[in-house]
This record gives sequence, C-alpha cells and structure tokens, in this order.
Amino acid sequence: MVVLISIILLAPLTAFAVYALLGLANKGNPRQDVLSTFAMLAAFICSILLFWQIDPKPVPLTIDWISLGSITFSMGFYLDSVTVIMLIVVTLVSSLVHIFSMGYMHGDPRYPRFFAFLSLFSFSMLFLVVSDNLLGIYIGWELVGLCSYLLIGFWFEKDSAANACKKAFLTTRVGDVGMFVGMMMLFTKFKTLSLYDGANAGIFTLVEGLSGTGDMLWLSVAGILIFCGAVGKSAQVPLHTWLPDAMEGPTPVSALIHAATMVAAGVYLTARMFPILTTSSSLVIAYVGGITAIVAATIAIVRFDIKRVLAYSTVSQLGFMMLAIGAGSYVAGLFHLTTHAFFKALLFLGSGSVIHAFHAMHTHHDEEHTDDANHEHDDHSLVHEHGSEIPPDQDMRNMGGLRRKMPFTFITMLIATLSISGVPFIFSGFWSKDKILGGVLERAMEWNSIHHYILFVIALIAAGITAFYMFRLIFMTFFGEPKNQEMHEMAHESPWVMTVPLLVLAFLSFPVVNHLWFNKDFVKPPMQHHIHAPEHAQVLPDSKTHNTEFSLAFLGVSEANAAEGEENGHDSAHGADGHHGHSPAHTIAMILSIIVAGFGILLSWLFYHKRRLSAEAVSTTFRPVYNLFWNKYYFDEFYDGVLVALTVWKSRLYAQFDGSVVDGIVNGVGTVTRDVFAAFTGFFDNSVVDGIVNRIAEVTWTIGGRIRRIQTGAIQTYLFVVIGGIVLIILIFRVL
Amino acid sequence: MEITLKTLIFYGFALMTIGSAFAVVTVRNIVHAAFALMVTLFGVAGLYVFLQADFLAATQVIVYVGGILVLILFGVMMTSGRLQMRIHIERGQLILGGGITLALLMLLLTVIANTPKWKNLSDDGTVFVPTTSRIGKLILNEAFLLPFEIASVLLLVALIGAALISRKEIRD
Amino acid sequence: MDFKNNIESILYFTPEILLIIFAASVIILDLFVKNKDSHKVAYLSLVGLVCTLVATLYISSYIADSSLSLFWGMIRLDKFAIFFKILLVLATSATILFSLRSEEIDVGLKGEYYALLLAVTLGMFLMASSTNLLMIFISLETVSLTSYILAGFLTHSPRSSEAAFKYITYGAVASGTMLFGLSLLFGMTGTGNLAEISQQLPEVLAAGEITGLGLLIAITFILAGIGYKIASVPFHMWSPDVYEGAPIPITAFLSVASKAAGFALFLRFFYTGFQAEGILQSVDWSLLLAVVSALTMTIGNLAALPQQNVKRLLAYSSISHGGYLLMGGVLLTPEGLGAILFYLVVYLFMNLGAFFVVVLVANESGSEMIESYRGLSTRAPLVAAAMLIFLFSLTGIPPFAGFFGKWLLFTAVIGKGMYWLALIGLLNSVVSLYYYARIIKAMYFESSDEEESFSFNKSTFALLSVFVIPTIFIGILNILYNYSDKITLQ
Amino acid sequence: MTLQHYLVISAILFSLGIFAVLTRRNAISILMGIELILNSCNLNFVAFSRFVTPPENIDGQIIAIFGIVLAAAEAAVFLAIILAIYREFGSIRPDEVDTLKG
Amino acid sequence: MLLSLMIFVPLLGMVVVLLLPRESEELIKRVTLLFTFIPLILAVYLFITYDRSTAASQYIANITWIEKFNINYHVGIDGLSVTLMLLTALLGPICVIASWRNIEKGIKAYMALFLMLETGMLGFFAAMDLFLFYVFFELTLLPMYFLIGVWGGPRREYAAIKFFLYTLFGSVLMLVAMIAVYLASGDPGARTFDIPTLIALASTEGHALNSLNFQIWVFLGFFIGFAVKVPIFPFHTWLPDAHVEAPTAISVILAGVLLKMGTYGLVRINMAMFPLGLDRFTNGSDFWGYSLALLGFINIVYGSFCALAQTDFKKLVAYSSIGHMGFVILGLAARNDTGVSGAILQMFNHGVISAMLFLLVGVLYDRAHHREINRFGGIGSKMPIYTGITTLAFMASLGLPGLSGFVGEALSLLGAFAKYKTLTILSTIGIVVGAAYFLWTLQRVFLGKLNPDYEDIPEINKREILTLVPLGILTILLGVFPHIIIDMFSVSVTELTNSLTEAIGTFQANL
Repeated sequence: MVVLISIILLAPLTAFAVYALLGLANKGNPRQDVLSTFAMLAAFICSILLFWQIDPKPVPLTIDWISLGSITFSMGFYLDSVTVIMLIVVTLVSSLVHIFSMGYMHGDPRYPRFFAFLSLFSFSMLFLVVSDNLLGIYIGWELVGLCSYLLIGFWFEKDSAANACKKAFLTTRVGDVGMFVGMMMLFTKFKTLSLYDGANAGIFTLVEGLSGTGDMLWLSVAGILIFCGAVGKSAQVPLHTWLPDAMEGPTPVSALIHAATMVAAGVYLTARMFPILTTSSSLVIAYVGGITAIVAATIAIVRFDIKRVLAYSTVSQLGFMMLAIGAGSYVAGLFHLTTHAFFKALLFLGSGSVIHAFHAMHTHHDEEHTDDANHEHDDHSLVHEHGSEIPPDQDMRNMGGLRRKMPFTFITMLIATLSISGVPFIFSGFWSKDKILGGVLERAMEWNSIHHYILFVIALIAAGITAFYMFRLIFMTFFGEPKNQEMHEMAHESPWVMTVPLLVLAFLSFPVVNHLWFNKDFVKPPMQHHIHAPEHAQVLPDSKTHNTEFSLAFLGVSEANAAEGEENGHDSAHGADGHHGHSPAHTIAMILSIIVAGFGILLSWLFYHKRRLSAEAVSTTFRPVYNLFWNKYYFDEFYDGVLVALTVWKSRLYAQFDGSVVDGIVNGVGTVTRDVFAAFTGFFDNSVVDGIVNRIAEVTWTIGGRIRRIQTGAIQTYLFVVIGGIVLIILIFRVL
Repeated sequence: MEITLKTLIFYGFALMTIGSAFAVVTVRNIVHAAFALMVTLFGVAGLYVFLQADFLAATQVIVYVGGILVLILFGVMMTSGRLQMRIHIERGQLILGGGITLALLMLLLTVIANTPKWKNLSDDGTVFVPTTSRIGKLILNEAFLLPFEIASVLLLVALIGAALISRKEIRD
Repeated sequence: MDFKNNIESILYFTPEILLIIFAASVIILDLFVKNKDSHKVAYLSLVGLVCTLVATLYISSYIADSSLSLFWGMIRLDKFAIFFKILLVLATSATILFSLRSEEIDVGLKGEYYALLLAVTLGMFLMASSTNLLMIFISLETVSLTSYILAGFLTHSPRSSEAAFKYITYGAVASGTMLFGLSLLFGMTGTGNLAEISQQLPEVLAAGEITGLGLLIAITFILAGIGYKIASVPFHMWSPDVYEGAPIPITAFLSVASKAAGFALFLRFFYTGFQAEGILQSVDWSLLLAVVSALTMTIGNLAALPQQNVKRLLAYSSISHGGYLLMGGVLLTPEGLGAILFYLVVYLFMNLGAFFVVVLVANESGSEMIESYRGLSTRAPLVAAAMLIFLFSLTGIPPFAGFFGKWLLFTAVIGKGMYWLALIGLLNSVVSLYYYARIIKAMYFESSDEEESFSFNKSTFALLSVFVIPTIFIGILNILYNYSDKITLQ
Repeated sequence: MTLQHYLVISAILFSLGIFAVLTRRNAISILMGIELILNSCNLNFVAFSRFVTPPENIDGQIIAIFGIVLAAAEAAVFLAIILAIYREFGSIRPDEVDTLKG
Repeated sequence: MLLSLMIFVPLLGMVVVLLLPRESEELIKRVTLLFTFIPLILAVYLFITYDRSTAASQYIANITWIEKFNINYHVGIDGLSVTLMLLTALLGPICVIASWRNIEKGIKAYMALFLMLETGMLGFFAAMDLFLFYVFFELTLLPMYFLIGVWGGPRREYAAIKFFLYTLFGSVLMLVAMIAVYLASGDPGARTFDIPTLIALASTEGHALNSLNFQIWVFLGFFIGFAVKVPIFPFHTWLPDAHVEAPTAISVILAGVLLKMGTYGLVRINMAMFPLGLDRFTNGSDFWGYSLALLGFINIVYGSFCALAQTDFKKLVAYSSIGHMGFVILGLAARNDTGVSGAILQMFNHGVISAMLFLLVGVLYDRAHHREINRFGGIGSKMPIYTGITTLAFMASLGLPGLSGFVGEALSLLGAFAKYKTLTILSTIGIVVGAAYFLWTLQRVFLGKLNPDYEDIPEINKREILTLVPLGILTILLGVFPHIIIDMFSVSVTELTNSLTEAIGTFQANL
C-alpha cells in the first residue's frame, strides 16, 4: 500500500524532476512526453491496484513533519474509498490528457516543458487527494494552483495568457487566504491540523467536543472560511471569473485542470471537510453552489467561444456539486464530480480536437493576438468575448457542419453532451445530476425548508439551461452548413493519439462506474449528519446550539458511526444520500429533470438547428437580460469598479475614465496600487519617514549653520559669549 | 567711621583709580586712554600702600608704570598713525557690553555685600610691618620658590616669543 | 599636611628640570647649527623628552602608590600627575615628529620653536600637578603664553598672526577672569592650597560665612579659565579660529596636549576641591557641568557639520570631544575619572593620528580642504586607511579604541542615572559620524582629478603606525583598563 | 576702609576692564582693559591678604607680585602680536581681523 | 575553539588578502573563496554534531577579556545561533562567487571587507557576552558602509551614509540600554555582561533587573536598535536605498544575514532577557500590549503594498523583504512555540530566498544594465533557465507550500493567530499582495511578447547557476523537510517560551 501510493506520487514527480534537472543543465529532454505519459500510466495502474487493497477501516499513514515543543504537525495519507476513486479519476484523466497532448501539442517549441508541467500538476493533485491533514491539502492545493498558473500561461507570449494566468493564481489565492485563516482557526482550537485520528485525535474527532457549546458559530465561520478556498479553486461565485479566462491555456490543460481535476478539488475539499460543516455553513455552501450553477449557466447561453461555453459549463456544474454537498448530499456531489470529470474532459478534449482541426499548425498563439496587443495598459481581461476578440479557431460562429469532417470527435462529444445534459438512463450525467436534484429536494421535503426548495428550483432551471447551451454548442459546431469555408477546408480529423482518449472518455461517460458510489460496502455511509430541524436551519441555529442537540458523525472514522451507517443508522430517514434507494423525492426529481433536460434540448434544436426560433430576435426582445448574460453579470466590471472607486479621488488622472479602459481584477488592483500606493509610499516614505529624518537632519544642519554664524571671526563677539555665558550660568543656576 | 585725613586720602585714591579707569574705557583717544591708565595704576599703587603692601606698591609703580605702560605707548606709536588714535566704538556693542558689564558688576556687588566673612573687617589698629624681607624669604627660600622659578621661565618664554614674533617683522 | 620642602623636592622635580635644561640646550645648540635644514635641534628636544619620560617613569616607580606634596604644597606628585606627564611627553614627542615632517615650520626659527615646545610641556606638567592657586595660575599662564606664540609662529601667514591675536585676547580675558575667581576663592578660605580650600569651604559654607552665590561666581570665573583650556562651551569660541590659523602640528598639540592639561587641572581642581558634601549641595555642580558638557558636544558637533576645512572640522570635533570628556567628570566619581583618563589616552592617539594625516595631505596637496582628500584611497591607500581608522575611532565605532573610551564614559554617566546626558552624548556621536563620513566619502567614494599617487617614505608609515596600532588595540587589549583604574587623586 | 571698600573698588575695576575688552574696537585698548582686570585681581589678593588671612601671612601679596609679573609678560607678548597683526592687516581693530570664521 | 576558529578564519583571510599584491586578482578571489569556504565546512560540521536535544549552549569558549568590567570573550551556540551561522556561512562563498566578475575596481579591498563582514556576522551570532555582541554588531557596520559606498550604484554615497546613520542611531540607543543592564546587574565588581547570566538574573525575583519599569525601558532601547536593523516600520527607509545601490553580493548579505541580525537580537536579547518588557508589548490587553504585533502587521502590509508599487526590480525585492520580516515580527510577538519557531524558520528561509532573489536581480542587471520592470518583457522565451529559477524563487518567496517560504510564514501566522486574531487575519492580506506583486513582476519581465531590445540577451551562465543552485535546493528541501532546520532550534525555542511564560507568570503572581 505504501509502495503503491509512493509510486503514484513519485512517478509524476520524478518525471518533472528529470525535466527540471536536465533543464538546469541546459539540455532539453526530447522524450519528456513519453516519460511523463508512462509515469502517469504507472500511477494509474497503481491506483487500480490500490483499489483492490483498500482498507475498509482506513487509518492515516503519518509521519511527524514538524515538531515544535508540544505541537506536532504530521504529514500523511489517508486512503479510503473516496480517495481511491479520486486517485483513479485523476490518474486516468491525466493519462488520457497526456496522450491527447502528444498530438495536440506536437510541434510546440516548449513541448517537453508542457509534459513536465502536467506531471508536476498530477503529482500535486494526487498529493492533495491523499493528504490526511489540512496542511498537506493546503500544500497540494497551492501546488496545483501553481501548475494551473504555469499551464494557463504556457503560451506566455500572448498577453491575454499572461494576464489570465496571473488572474487565476491571484483570484484563487484570495480564496486560499480565507482557507488559511480557517485553518488557523481550527488549529488554534484543536492544536492540530490532522483530520483523522492517528497517534492523536484528529479534527473530526475533536470537533465532537464542540457539539452543543457556544463555539458553534466559531465553527461555522471556520467552515465557511475553509470553503472560501474551494470557492476560489472551484470557481464559485463570486471568485469564478478566473476560470473562463483560464481558457487561454492549451486545451488539454483546460480539460485536465480546469474541468476534471483541479477545479473539482474544491468540491473534494468541501466534501472532505463535511464533518465540520454546521447547518449554517452548509446552507451558505449550498447557496453559493446554487447561485453559481444558475449564473454560469445563463452566461454560457450567449457565449460564442467554444472553450468559454465549456468553461462556464464547468463553473455551473461545479456549482451543482457544491450545492449537493451544501445540501448534505455528500455522495451525490462526489459522484457528479467523477462523472463530470470524464464527460467534461471529453468535451474539452473534443473542443481541442476541433480547434486543432481548425488550426493544425499550432501557431495560433503567436498570430491572432498580435493585432491589438496593447502594451500601454495591461487591458485584456475584459473584452475577450467581444467579436473579433475570440480566436477565430474557437469561435463557434465560424464552425458548423463538422460532423462529417470529424466523425470521432463528433460522436464522442455528442455522448458527452448527452451525458451532461442529463439524458436519461444510459448516460452517467443523468444519474449524478439526478442524485443531486433528488438530494436537495429530499432535504427540502424532509425539513420543509424553503431554502432548499428554492435551491431545488434553481438547480432544476440550471439543469435545463445546461441542456440548452450544450446542444447549442453541438448544433453550432457540428450541424448546419460551414460558416467559414476556408477554415472548413482546412479542418480534418485529429490523429489517433487524440481520438483514442476521446473514445476512452466517451466510454466512461456511460454509467460504467456508478455502482461504486452506491456500494455501501465500498463507499462508507457518508455523514450521519444530524442536521437540525428546519427552523433551526433557517435562522442561523448556531446561536442556539447550546441547547440543541448537535452531533456529527464521520465518514469511516468513528466505528460507532460506521456501524450505525451499515445498519442504515439510527436515523435513516435523515440519511441524506441516494444509496438508501429512491425515495419519493428522488422520483420527483428524476421526472422533473428529464422534463427540463428535454425542454432544453428541444429549445436548442428549435433555435440552432431548425432555426424555428431566432436567437437574435429573442436577444433583442430581452435586451437587458441578454446584456446581463453577455456581460457575465458584470462581475469583472464590478471588481474593476470597486477598485476604481478607490481611485476616484485621483480623478485628474482618470478624467477620461471609461469602464472598458480599466483592467481586470488583478490589473485593477495593480493599477490602483501602482498609482495610489506609489503616490502614498512616495509620500509616506519620502515625506513622512524620510521627511522627518531629513527634517531633523536639516534642522541639525541649520543649527550648525547658525552656530557657524555666531563664529563671526571678530574676537569681541567671542568675548561677549564668554562674559555673557558666565553671567548666564550664574543667573540660571541661581534661579535653579 | 569718622572722617580722618587717612580716609579722605583713601577716598581720594579710590576716586582717582575708579575715575581714571572709567576714563580709560571711555575716552576716544588712545593716547589719552594710556595716560588715564597710568593714573589708574598709580591709584592702585596707592591703595596697596593703604593695605600695608609697601613692596607691592613699589613694584606696581615700577613694573606697570615704568614697564607696561611704556610698552603700551610704544605700541600705540608703532601701530597708530594720527588718524588711528581714535578708538572705534559702536553703539550697539556699547549698550550690550554695558549691560553685561553692569549685570556682572551687580552680581559681584551682591556677593561682596552679602558675604558675612567679608563684612565689617576694618584695618584699624594694626601695626605696619615692612614686608620686603618677608617676601624675599618666602620667594627665595620657602613656599614660593617654585612659582618664582617658573615665573622666570615664563618671562624667558615671553622674551623669546616677543622677540620671535617681532623678528618676523624685522625680516620683512 | 606633609609637605616636602624645597631641597627635598628637587629630586622629584627632575623631569621638569630636565625639560628646562633641554629647552635651554636647544636654544644654545641652535646657535651652532649652521645647516638650516638640519634636524639636530628637533632630535635634541626628542632626546630631552625621552630623558624626561625616563625620569618620570623612574620617579613613578620610586614613589609607587604613595603621593608626595612638593615645594611646600605647591605641587603634588601622584599617579595622576605622572599619568598626565607621560601622556604629555608622548603628545609633545608626536608634535615634534609632526613638525619634522611638516613643511610649514620656518627653518630659520627651529631652535625657538622646539624650545617653546619644551617650555609649554613644562607648563603642562605643572598644570597637571599644581595644588596651589598661584601655581595653577602660573602654570596655566606659562602654557597659554607659549601657546600664543606657537600659534602665531608662522611667518608670512596672516592667518597665523590672526590666530595668535585672537588666542591671546581671548586667553588673557579668560585667565584674567579666572584670576579674579581665584582671588575670590582665596578670600573665602584665606588660603591658596587646594587641600586646605577643600577643608575650609564646607566649613565656611556650613557656618554661613559665604553664600552659595559667591561660591558660584568664584567657580564660574575659574571655570572660564579652565574651560577655555579645554574649549568647553561657552569658552570654546577661540579654538576653531586658532586651530585653523595655527601650524598643523601646533593645532594637533593644542587639541590634544593642551586639552589634556586642561583636563588635568579641571579634574584636580574639582576632584580635590569639591568632593565634600556641603559644597555639592550649595549649587548643583553636577547639573552645571552636565549642561556645559551637553552643550559642548552638541555645539561642537553641529558646527562641525558644514565645515569644509579639515583642520577646522577637526577643531570642532575636538570641541565635541571635550564635551564627551567632560561628561565623565560631571559626577566627580572614580569611574568617571578612570573613564576620562582612558579616553584621553585614546583621544591622544586617534586625534594626533588624524592631524598627522592632515599634515601629510597638506604637504602633498598644499591644502587642508576636504576636496584635497578626494581619491586618497587610491593615491595613498595606507594613509587613507589610517585616516579611516582614526575617524571611526573618533566616531566611537567598535572595535576601535574610541568606542571603548566612550563606552567607559557613558557607563560612568549612566551609572549615576544621568540617562539624558548619555543619550545626548550618543546621539551626538551619530551626528559626528555625518561629518567624519564626509572626509571618508571624499577619500573613498570620490576620485581625484589628479591620478599620481602620493609618495611617503617608510618613516612616515612607521610614525603613522605608532598611532594606528594603539587606536586599534587599546580598547581590545586588556592592559590600560586596569592601569587607569589605579590612578586616583589624593 | 573696610575690606568691602577695596572689594567694591576692585569689582568696579574688573567690570570696567571687562567693559573695555568688550566694547573698545582697538587692540591696545583691549590690552588696557586686560590690565585693569589684572589689577583688580591683584587688589583683591592684597586686600584679602590684609583682612582675611592672619597678619603674618602675606601669601596674597606674593600672589599679587606674581600677577604683576605675569601681566608684564603677557603685555609684552600681546604687543608683539599686535605689531604682527598691524603688519599683516594694516589695522589693529579687532573687528577687522576676521578672516578666520565660521 | 571550533567556534572561534570559524569566526576568525575570515579575519585571517582578510589579513592574507591584504598581504597579496593588488594585481593578482584571480588569486585574491580564490583565497577569499577558500577563506569563506572554511567557515562553511565548519558550519556543516556544527550542523552535524550539534546536539539537538538540549537548549544549553554548546561549543562554548569563555575567556576573560576585560577583567575590570567582567567582560568575557564568551561564544557559544544554541539552536538559534547555529541556524543563523549556518546561513551566514552558506551565503559567504555564494557571495564571493557572485562577485567574481562584476566587481571591477578594488577587488582586493572588496574581498578584504567582505571577509571582515563575515567575521562580524558570525561573531555576532555566536556571542554570548553582551559587550562582545555589541562589538560584533557594530563590526558589521563598517565593511557594509564601504561595500555599499564604494562599490554601489549611482546614489551609493547617500545610501551608504543613510544606512550607517540609521543603524548607528539604533545602536547607540542599544548601547544605553546595554550599559543600563550592565549597571543594574549587580553591585560594582559583580556586574556582568554574560548573556546567560543576565537572562537568569532578569527572571530572578527581587533582582534589580526583574523590574517591570526597568525592563520596559531597556526593552525599548534594544528594540529600537534591532528595529532599525530588521527593519521595522518606520525605521525601514534605509533599506530600499541601501539595496538599490548595493552591489548584488552585498544585497544578498544585507537581506540574507544583516536583517536577521535584528530579529536574532530581538529573540536573543529582547525576548529572552526582558520577559516583563516583552510582556508589556505583547500581552494583548491594551494598545501597547498589541504594539509589537501591530508593527509586524504594518511591516507585512506596508512592505507588500510598497513592493506592489515599485517599478525597480531590486526595490521591489527590497520592499518584499520588509514585508517578510513582518512575518518574523508577528511570529515573535506570538511568543509561543509555533510562532517563535515559525519566525526563526522564516529568518533562515528568508535569508535563503531573498539571497536568491537578489542574485537573480543581479543576473538580469548585469545583462540589461537597468532594473526597470516595465522596460523588460517576454524574456522568458530567451532565458528559460533563468525564468525557471526566478519562478522558483518567486514562488518560494510568495509562500507557495512545498517551498521553504511557506512553512515559516505559515507557522508564524498560526502562532500569531492564537494570540492576535484580527491582526493575523489582516496580515494575510500580505499573502495575497505578495502573490500579486511577484506574479505581476513575473508577467511584466518574463511573460508577454519579447521586448526587441532583449533579442540577444544571453542565458544565465554556469557561474551564476552555481550560486543559485544550492539556494534553490535548500528552498525545496526545506519546503519539504523543514524539520531539518526546525529540529536544530525547537528545543531552544521551547526552553525560551517556557521560561518566558514562567517569568511572566511569577512576576504577575507577585503583583
């Protein structure tokens, strides 16, 4: 087990280290692609092997990492079924992306580096997944952020890529800081960051001690802060803006990092932290997830950039997962995570294939962006979506009719689309989405909670919209007549290294692994999360918890709870997840979800295939709504605006201020800081601190000059000083 | 204190000393000042006599009047043309100097008036004893031999120095 | 009091007598030396100083730890006096060596020059050992008069004459004032002997026969004379002008030897005369001295800031060092005394060393301005390095001796709770860095228009090292600390 | 003719001397002022010797004698320097001898 | 003996260098390298043989120096000092190599001064006698002044004198405090400068040193002395100037070691010796009780924002140093195991990382002859290795987990959070801003389209890589295995925090 996990982690790390060492010696590694891919495949195989060895009652494998007096920080792995499933998902998708990239990235001047970064990413992601403690998770967490940064900015000559990678890193880091503060809160309370019981009790055990005490509010805050990390990483509202921009990276990166794995890490983290989530923090998470789902879905409707449609789709789907966890459907969330990982990776790779087809030369990153690259102000983040700003090879308006040219791509993408749209029964996406909707509705009914009813409705609408925009994508890309003949001529099916991964993923978009999640012997019963009665849930129960029974049980940690779980718990009516079988809520949810999905597909068909309805007409009719969607709810503008408001006092500089002149969030911060703070530091350091010092020096110097002036050179002046001095001394000391 | 001839003479000397000293510091002609200084020096010599310091009075006359004053007059003649006989003074400097001097004087007078040790000490009734031989003994044989010898070195130094600095002039 | 009479005292007076003899011999030898460039007289005076030093050391070992009152109590021979005598001989020897190298000193008047140097040393010897008001005054005047002449020694230099003129005018007024103060003190106690005065004063004060004001006036007047020797505020104003105008060796001499002798006088006067309880209560002498000390270092330092002439800059710097030294004396504690003595030794080496560099640079470049130090680090690296060490030592930066000296002084002050004075002193040393650094900047950070390097012979470097080595090692090595501790006043 | 008489005379002489030194813009006048100061000191010593110390103790007088000697020596050097100044600056006004300053 | 050898070998090297002829520059460099290598070897030996299980100081040499004042040449190392001596010894040879080519004039004097500097630094960290401590503290001042003033940039004179004056100002206040402590340590004759003795006395009930009022004042005296060195706001303005003007290797030493002298002093003197004074400024009960943490917070936020506003690459790194030292202060203010350990680890790590950063800036400056961030652009495609190493250094500096910068920062914050909730949370702004300025710099310098001016910019050469690789390895190694360093000092820190708690507790119990 230790050997396997070591291989899983070290194989990709070694691949990266080889690259780094050779690079340092200024020798490129021509076969980095093979090395990385094999490393990844090895990790995948080991993950599969690990799958069979999984201990039903896992114990963390830990070592003491840092010992400080009474406090020890340990590092270790915790391998339970969820972990292993994640490992398999990550290694599998990663392997496929590696293979795909061998075709997609072929001919890139930094081809080896790409694979090295992918390896580093894989290592970080795997480390995150297996860590048994918050510190380890945080380490992996930041490392995947780094890799995301490096890979988004892989074509860093493009200013938009350079901006996007920075924006991605910084935006997620805002969330990470929240997570870190949350960690500090937990650490201060529990003196440990281990989650599970090892040599000492972990947080999940210790948190029981808080039950019923006044610390519940505190725990809620800590939970929400930890969740902040997930908000950043999983691109939840309001920190979602980086993900669409992150599409500046190579498409395989988008598939691996920004669809399947890293962004899902937030969901994974939230799920992992489930035992410490209180009712109110859960509700916050649920709302954030729900809002994200609907907001991103609506934005996706009006995008034309194929990758951005997928990006917003990803955001939306991540919202679903968060909603599930927030609503207590822990397993549903994770289940959707896995299914989504496959079909969304497939969609991205498919789109990559399309883009590749349109642009076999792989030089687009050098060409399209030269025209309006603007060095004066680092202003790119805002206007990507406007017409010509979309790279032509990604603009769906240039596509159409590709299904004949690229049959493999078409079919695989169609499968994925059917899956994500929730087409019933034979596609995995249907099942996972249904679990979520069902879970939320169940919670709502069970608690009679208005919040959860609202969330259910939101989720349902979002699901419908998902079906709509996904089919819009399919119709615009693969059906109809080619819009751009020239480009259409160039298009061709991708080489086998690219299509094989597509096929594998397409296979996985069918419900082939679903049963894993519903095997009670394998996936331990999730939280016996005794969430309160709804009235408490609605009115911030933490303030009242001291007189409310509140208990937490844990996934595979507490034997008692595990046992209870196997017997379906002492409170099976509250069992939050689908493995209890279909309750009425689930049935209702399933029916409704089929209806909305069908409706969405139908609308899409009418709009974009049959042209019975005119998208233009609708958008004109609902101009304000359209604008809202088109401008992505003005989130970027909002960030810019807030920051700009800070600079209003410097209006002279910004006399010609105009919303579109201002940067994206990071550049906004940068600009504001540069101007305001440069002025301030200039003022403060030079005028106040140095100023005081200089003033003192000046005064000293002046006094020196004055004293010099007394030294007139005339001896009688000196004598005056002598005699006057004597008189003064006598007078002063007589007075004293 | 009854007014006797002795006191009259004393006050005469006192007035002469102070008056001429006042002239020294006020007259605008340097030669006049030099002569006023002579009177002051004589006056002080007179006071020495009243203090029964006979040898000292003689020394005062000889050294000061005979030596220093002549030196000063030579100095005046060598450095001052007719036009430079007038001593420059400036009003501001005068006022400031006068002020400081007055303050100093007031302080000194306060001390003199308020020091019990110095009060009511009169010289009536003591017998005059010539001091010269005692001075000679003290200087040459007793406590003051060392100062005497050092003073001789000092005078030698002054001699050499004055000559040296003057020689500069001669060689020019 | 156990006074030695004149005959008994002669033997103990040998060093001074040797000085007189050699001073006379120098003048006589000068008559026979035909070659004007010959340095014979200088060497003879050096021999004289060496003899004096040997005699002093011999007497020192002879009297051991006891102390003698010579010539009916006129002077006192104790460790304190011997310490200063050694110090002064060293300073004078250094001055003579500087003079040998300086091109300022008129070749025609060497005999007088060296004789005067020996005479002034004699005066300083006496200043360090006088215990009688008359002796104090005579020794002070001997030193002063000789100094006036030496300051005005340069032929064809109006600046030198001006220096002498200012010096003598100032000195005469100051010493006149002092004499008046001495006369008041004499009137209050009826005696000229310091030891008796120190007995009498508390008694008459306690008996109410004299007032605090009277004592204050007397002491302040006397302070004018002493203060002008050590150049303390407000009696310091002569020194920048005189230092600037006088020949550099004399400036060095005045700034070190004259100041040291002044401190000897100051210490003996205050330590023996003003230790008694009653006096300290009449007027807050410590506060008075502390204020004077603080003002002295502050004004000296501040006025040094804008100076362009290195000699003048060092003049102000030596004023401020007078302030530091005075700091040790404000509380009249034994620690303070030890600190002052230690610092004087350190100061001797570092300040003389700095002036020696000024001599060397003035010889080569003909200027005393800071500009002429530009690029010294390349033109004469060793000299520049030596100057650097002196300046850092003057600033008080470890590991150079100046730091250890200052440290002792501050310890003495803080030991009695005068934190404010220590703080002023320390802040002053920060200020002082600023102007010392200007010289360093010129030497090291700027380059000269002229590239050719200065040529100095080996003996110059040997002499330089005589100052550099102690400046580096006095503080680090544990030698002088114990010695300076044993020097007490009786 | 008490001690205080002499002391007052002496104090006045001293003050006048100081006054001369401070205000007279002539080097020789300054010298005269100095002589006044020294005289006042001598007078003090002699007076104290007469009144304060025991009659047989004439230390004060002897100090005064030395004072006179020193005054003479000082005057000699002073005048020599005045001559030098006169030669270099063509003036003996102290305010005109001010090249060294600052 | 071993310790003394380590301290004075560079000084011996200085003498040797001075004796070499000025013309044989290669020889001089090699000799210097040799003499900086010996301390490194010794430091490694110390690192291996140091007994980590005890807080007592080891390798003690105690020789009477100035008997009269009971001053001893007392050197010894505990966990804290050995850590920083290791850092110093490590940076020594690296700086010599970094100076190999780009010191054009006066290489002899440069190397001699550098060796003197190293002696000062090593001695400072080893000194166990307050007087010796101060002497070594000041001893670093002189060479630094010249190294900046002679070999620096265009405004070097200004920067040098500013550095000197600021530091001297601080150190004179320290001197006053030091003398006060000495005088209060006992009756005449029984006074001492011995740091362990003084620490013991300061916690002894009824001793003059164990007075709250006294401790507050001497604490302040020492604190200002060290604060200038750290530098703590508002004494920081010398730092950017000094860094901008100093030659690369000197910036490395300045940021790498000299700043640590301030924080080391805070731990060694202010924390250990004046528990009551420390308590006054860190008890968290009123404004003064927050003041130390507040200063840490200001340093973090102010330094970070200032860095964000810079356009000069080196100045940016300099301000980032200010920010990072803020974490040290914050960790120390927490005065618990976690915080103090974090602070010390951060000292070491910041030494390594900032050394890297300054070396990297130097590499770029040597090629472009300017440091204006906005005038670069896209050079990542021309200098991939350089870009890679820079990214590593930046990531380490912005506290990326897995690299060394993170651990110290995180521990400091964790420690501080236990005591100062709000301030610590606010301080995390520094983490975000830290990422912002580094990434923005990365973008402006390396990403985007290549500035045509740098079409031919040469890649980083072997010598430069040689200076960076050991530091890079350490950065990664200590990010993954921080206990290598932490184990060195954790016992000492525990001892320190325990005795602090005890001393404060005893004092308060007696109130």
